[in-house]
Amino acid sequence: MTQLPLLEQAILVLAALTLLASFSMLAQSRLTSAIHSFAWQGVMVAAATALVAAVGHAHHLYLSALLTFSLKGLLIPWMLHRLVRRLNMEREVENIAHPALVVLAGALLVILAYWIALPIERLELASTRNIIAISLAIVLLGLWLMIARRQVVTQVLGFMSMENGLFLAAVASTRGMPLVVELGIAFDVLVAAVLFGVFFFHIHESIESLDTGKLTRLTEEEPA
Amino acid sequence: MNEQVTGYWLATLLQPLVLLLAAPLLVGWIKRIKSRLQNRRGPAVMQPLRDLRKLFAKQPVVAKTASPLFRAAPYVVFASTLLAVTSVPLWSIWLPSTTVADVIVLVGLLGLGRFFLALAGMDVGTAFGGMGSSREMLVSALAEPAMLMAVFTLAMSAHSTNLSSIVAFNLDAGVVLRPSYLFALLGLILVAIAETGRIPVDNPATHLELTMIHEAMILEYSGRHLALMEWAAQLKLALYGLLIANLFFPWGLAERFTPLEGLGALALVGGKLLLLGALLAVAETTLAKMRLFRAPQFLNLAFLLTLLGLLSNVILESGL
Amino acid sequence: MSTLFPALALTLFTPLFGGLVLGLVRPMRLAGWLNLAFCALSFGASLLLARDLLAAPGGVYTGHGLHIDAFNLPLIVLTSFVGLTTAIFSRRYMLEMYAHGRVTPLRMQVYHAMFQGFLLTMLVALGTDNLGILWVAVEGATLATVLLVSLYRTPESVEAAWKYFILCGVGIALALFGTVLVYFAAQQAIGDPEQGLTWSVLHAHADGMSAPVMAIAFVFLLVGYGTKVGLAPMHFWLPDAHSEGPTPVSAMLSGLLLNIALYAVVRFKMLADSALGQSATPQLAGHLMMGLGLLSFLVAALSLQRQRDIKRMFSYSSVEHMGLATFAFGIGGPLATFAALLHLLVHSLTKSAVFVTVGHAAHIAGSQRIERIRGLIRTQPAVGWALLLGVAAIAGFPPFGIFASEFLMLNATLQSWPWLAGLLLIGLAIAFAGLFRNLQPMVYGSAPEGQVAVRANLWPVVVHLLLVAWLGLAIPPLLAGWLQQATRLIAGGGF
Amino acid sequence: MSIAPLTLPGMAILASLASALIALGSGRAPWLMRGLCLPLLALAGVLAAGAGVGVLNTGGAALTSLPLGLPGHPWMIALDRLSGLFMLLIGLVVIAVSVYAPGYLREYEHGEDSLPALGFFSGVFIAAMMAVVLAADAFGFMVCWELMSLSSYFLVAFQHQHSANRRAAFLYLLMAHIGGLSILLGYAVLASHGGGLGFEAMRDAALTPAWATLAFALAFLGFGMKAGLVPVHAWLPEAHPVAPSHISALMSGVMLKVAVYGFVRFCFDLLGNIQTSWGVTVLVVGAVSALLGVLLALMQTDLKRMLAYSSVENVGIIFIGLGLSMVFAASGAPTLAALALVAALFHSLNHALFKGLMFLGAGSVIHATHQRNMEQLGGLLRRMPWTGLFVLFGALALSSLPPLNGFASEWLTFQAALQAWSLHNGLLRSLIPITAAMLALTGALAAACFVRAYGISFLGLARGKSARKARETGWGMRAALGLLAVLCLLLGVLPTPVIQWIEGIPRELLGTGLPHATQHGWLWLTPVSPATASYAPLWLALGLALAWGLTALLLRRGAVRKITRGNAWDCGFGTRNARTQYTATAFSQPFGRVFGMLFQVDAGLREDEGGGTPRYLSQVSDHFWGWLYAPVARATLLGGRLASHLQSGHLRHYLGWTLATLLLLLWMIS
Repeated sequence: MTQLPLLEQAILVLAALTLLASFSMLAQSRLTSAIHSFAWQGVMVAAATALVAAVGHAHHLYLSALLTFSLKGLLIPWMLHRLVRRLNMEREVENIAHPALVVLAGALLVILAYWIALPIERLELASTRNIIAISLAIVLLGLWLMIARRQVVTQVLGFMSMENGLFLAAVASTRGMPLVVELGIAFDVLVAAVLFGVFFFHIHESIESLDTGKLTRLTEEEPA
Repeated sequence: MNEQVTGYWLATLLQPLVLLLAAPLLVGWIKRIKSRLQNRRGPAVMQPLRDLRKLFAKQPVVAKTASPLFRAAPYVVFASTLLAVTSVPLWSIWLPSTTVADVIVLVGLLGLGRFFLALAGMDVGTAFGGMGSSREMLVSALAEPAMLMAVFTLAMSAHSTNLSSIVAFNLDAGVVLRPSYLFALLGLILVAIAETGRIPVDNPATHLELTMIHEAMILEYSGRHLALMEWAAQLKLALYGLLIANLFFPWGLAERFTPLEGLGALALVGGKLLLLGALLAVAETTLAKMRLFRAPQFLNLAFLLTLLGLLSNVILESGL
Repeated sequence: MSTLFPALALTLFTPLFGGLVLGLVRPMRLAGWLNLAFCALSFGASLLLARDLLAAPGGVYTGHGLHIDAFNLPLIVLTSFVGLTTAIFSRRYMLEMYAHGRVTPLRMQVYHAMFQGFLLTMLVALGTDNLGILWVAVEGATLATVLLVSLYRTPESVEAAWKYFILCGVGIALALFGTVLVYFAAQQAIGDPEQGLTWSVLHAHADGMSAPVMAIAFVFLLVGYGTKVGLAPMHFWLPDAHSEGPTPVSAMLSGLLLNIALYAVVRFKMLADSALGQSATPQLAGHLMMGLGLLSFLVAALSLQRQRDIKRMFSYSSVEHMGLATFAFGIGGPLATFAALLHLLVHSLTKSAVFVTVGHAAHIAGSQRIERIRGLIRTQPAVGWALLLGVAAIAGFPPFGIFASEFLMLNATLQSWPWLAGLLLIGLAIAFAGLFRNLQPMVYGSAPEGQVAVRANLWPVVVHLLLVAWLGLAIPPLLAGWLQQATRLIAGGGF
Repeated sequence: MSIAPLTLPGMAILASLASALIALGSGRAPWLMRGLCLPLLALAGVLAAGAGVGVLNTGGAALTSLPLGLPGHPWMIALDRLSGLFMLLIGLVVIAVSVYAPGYLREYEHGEDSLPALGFFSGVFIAAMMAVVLAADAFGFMVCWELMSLSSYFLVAFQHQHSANRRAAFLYLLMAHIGGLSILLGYAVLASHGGGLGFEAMRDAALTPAWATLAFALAFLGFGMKAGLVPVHAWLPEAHPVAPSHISALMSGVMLKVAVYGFVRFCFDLLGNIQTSWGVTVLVVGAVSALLGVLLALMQTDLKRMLAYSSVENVGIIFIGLGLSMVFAASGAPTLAALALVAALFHSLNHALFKGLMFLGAGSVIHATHQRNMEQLGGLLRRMPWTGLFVLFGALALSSLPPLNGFASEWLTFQAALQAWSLHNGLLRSLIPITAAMLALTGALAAACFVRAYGISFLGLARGKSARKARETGWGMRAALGLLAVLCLLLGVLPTPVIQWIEGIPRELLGTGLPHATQHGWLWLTPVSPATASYAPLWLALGLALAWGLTALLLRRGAVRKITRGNAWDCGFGTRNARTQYTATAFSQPFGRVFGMLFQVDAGLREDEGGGTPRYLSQVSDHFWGWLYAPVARATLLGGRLASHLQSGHLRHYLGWTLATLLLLLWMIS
């Protein structure tokens, strides 16, 4: 039983790497590389899940690890890639207004997440629990990514990375949800991904781009 | 059924008849004094009575476009004024009629007469008539509250709106100097001048469109209708005289009505009225008619005075 | 246990089956009728369920991962009922839309399938005992309706659907985080991780769950599900989605989906309340709900003033009423809770009726823009009067039920938070002004040239309004009994 | 008779509801309206009046609960003297209206306005008013109250093709809604302290003075809004004129009184132990309303608008009475409080009668001339003698002249005010006379106002073509006017029996009636004591008749009885035609000059549309639009603009809001 702490540390490291991936998504201005870092995030979450499964001998977690890997690590990135290529936007570079500020705000969010999670930390529970803070940070970063970026693709990435954060939290803090729930969630994510795919085309054909900044038909501010 | 009560009823029934005669004479007397003051001989005191007789004998002419109301109005005006004068103690304090109509009703009766007078003015559809009615209603709208305030002052100190009780109260109180009464008296005098269409608010002597108010309304009347209107106006003058004389200076009114006391009281009241009339005549000769839109200020003064009277009554004299 | 479970199963599985079938049926007339039939079946089953549940001991049924009590039973019946009436309306309406070339046969297929799918997810969300499944169902409802909202494929509808999708997706994600935290907190309270999301179990042991975790969890859940309820300032998707989707969908969104989300919030509030019972802030959940509810109420009331699109306007009124209901649930206490429950019922009946009428009105005028809709009473008195009365009902005039619930709410508010009552008064007045200012020119006045009446089926409207009027004058004892029981369940005391 | 006391009123309500339902069918069969609905309404009126008279005679409250309402809070209805008086009031006017309506509605039968809507909402309106008066629990009261507002709103918006009517209707319903809500909150205060929505429970609610004052304020705002007190009166002159005239009669004559009923019920019955400050507030507001109302009425040229403003005036007079009563009650003079209350209630009844009469009369004028503008009328007395005669009675009563009923109630109010000397508080002693002065001024101005209205529209020469061709209305309409006119005269000449009925109400509410009011028999009215004041209107009327008759008789005997008809003399000016007459505007111009500071007059030469000859027109608007209403509206719209800025259309902003909310809440809880 000496390798347990080691494993747990490994989980922590993976969690940290997941967080890092979120940051890299935040900082990446090129779509394709952002998608890559998202793929990496998915892989790491899957790995973390597998580790937790190993630590807790929770066998259904292996299944969900597999699901995560195939969905978040392979399927969705591949779909996004394909879409980007179809809409030939590989070279698309989204110029962020103040990249430094965006990342800085992200860092603040992380601190905030830790601060919020403090009361949970104080529960004096096993070390894996403080992964909650990290995953919360990932969730917030995902949301922040959607706010900071205007590209539809990046928004999808943000959305999915939020899912990653949630998943990490679920797995690491509670040894995973009941299987039904896991499956349900996975199913929803899949459908969501498909829908995203559908919408890319609709949006693209309605505004000739994937810039959400142009999606402002429905407003109540009368044109000045 | 003692003779006391019969006396009261006698007084009540005789009073209007006496006043019907007295009112024209009072007007004649005022005219007389005025012309004297203006170094004219002037008409005889009896002249107004003669005029009335002549008018009654004349055949009335009514405009083609007049409605039935035009012919009914003189009777209503006359009747209401007559009723009004009946409910003011002339010579006896206790009148059954004062229990029928107290001071508020009195004002109401005058209002009724005025209402029909003004309507009659508008009936034929002449510009003069409408003008007169409009002005009359304006003047009265400002005068009536002032008058009510004045009598309320008396009513509040007598704790009654019954004219007999008020007179009795003042008689019992004897000579008390009340600021409220002073204000009320002044106010009432101003109101009386305005309401009876005397200078400086109106000028009974002219038919000039710029000046006339009362005359403008009865312009279309002739014959007996005109006579009734004139007579009502004279009664009204007498009525105000009576109010001033008998409410504020009630001395000499008969406590218990016997023919002798009655005649004595009548003499005294007559004296007061003649005096008042003389004063009015003096005032009218010295003052000048004022523009219509100064009349409101004149009446606001009256309203203010009476209101002061009322306030000083409730504030200063609540003890008395 | 009589036929209880079969009835329940029938209620839930009819839409599932129906969705699968309708996904395959191509001829749209048939599809319309089938849709109607499935809804009728589901509704009948729900009535059966109601009957049996009353017979069942304690009026509660738990099992097969489902949990039916007095709280969600009325909502289940309501959902299937409104589903039915909406289907009746949608059958002809969608054919008309097809005739106007706004939808292709394929999309009609999608529409009918998703119609059933939408109902399914809502019924599951109501019926399930598992908070995770609840989440899955609500997310599923979002996905189903996203397709429905973008049905017309106009740029506006796509944009609306996208915003709806993203906002609600994010919200739901936050809700999931909250759910995870609840699960996390539950694991200390109850050993068995399998039961960690079972509401009935959690409710039994809620007082053992750690207060701080539950507090944080509730915030996430409130923001998450609150987005779906349409609480300000997360309500922005709502007017877009309502105005761009097909009218039957708007009717069901406003009438049902918002209820479901609020239902979820209240379920979690019940947990949070008993978990926070001993903590420093026992009323925390309630106060948060009151705050957000009041905010959305006022924001919506103000937003009603300057609307140019009729469906947007009524979606704001939905926000307003949901805000009121949330506020009332937040106050807690029997009176307020009873009022809130009643409000949920009458609002969804009234609002769906209004949207059905609005559909006809917009059809008559050939536009949703308010300044294009004129003189309805002259053109088609039935529609005009229906709209007029429906809006009167929404604005809270008797004899319609919303008056009753608002009456109780104001009483409850004045009892516990007197100074907020004034705020409610102002808000209600402003909301009323907004509604009627825009309504009057639409129904009154002379009709524009060449405006003609359309084939309208107003029976759903009539039925709904009559029901609402009935509820407003006298709540039938049966329903009153349910609501009382639900009130006792939520507020721990009878009204 | 052995029927339960609540049977009659219940049947009355059912009858009017039935008429409402039947009216729905009158679209296809217009005869239903004349043949069935209106007779049913008349029946309802008779039943209501009967119920009222019954309970006023016998007294005693009957209470039952209906199978309606909220769980655990059934609807209660009760009939005591207060309700009885108002049932009587409603009944009388409803009878007159339903006799009047058949003739009046004839021209609607073929118009494009829907007769069913009119009939349906009239029935609901009347039923709701009766139900409000009967309701004995907050929920039932509020339901009926709001139903009353809603149904009357539909009646105001009945001829909705004119945008002015729509605007009026909107303003009306908005203010009615606000008022209703604040009444609701007032009840909520009582309910939360009394434990229960029933009036029984509310009566013994123990409130702290602060709560009681809050409840009073809410109720005063709400009921005052409905009654049309200044400054929340703005809806009244807009809404009342635009409804069909018989509905205007109901709204002005009856609905305002229902508001008065609500106020009395709330403050005197439910709230109890009245505070002086309330009384003073009511007194001042009432006085201001009376004065401003009559002045604005004096400035109007639209017949019905003028009447609507005069309703503001009379409601003001009623509330002066109520205020006096509250002041006296608060300073421990129950008898005087009873006197003032009786005066107020009596005036409510009277106003219902003569305002109903006047609005119906205006309706007849409009029916005959299709003209509401006085400047186009004139000389109608000769063309419509009966209508003219009856309306003259109404005008006399409204100008509170003896011997009509308006004078009687105002006389009582004066009597109450004149007892101010008995108060100990010097401030009140001086305040009350001032209000009395304002009341006097109001009365005089009212006389001016109605001289103008009657003189311009019924006397003189016809100013417009339509007025020249006017013809007398049918018997039904005349009969309705006659009925009300006779009632006005009757109540004016024999007020004593009615006073005897009414004085039972203060005995129920304040615990003391008017012991001396009628001790001198049915002839003499001696409110406080015979020594203080007495009034024998019958004698007065007889005296007037006698004086008139005698004079006429004597003159008949006189030399010339024949009257020759000739041209008007007019100081010898020859050219006299309709255009040279004094106009309504000219008549009121000096008043506008004297009282100009109380409202805005913008007068001047205007090109009338079509660019014809310029005319001198003057519009009058009261200050409160600028002071109160416009700012509120502006603020609301500003708020709306701000709210619409939220909906910017940028998805990122929306997400930003979500994140911000989340973080804010998280920060708040930790």
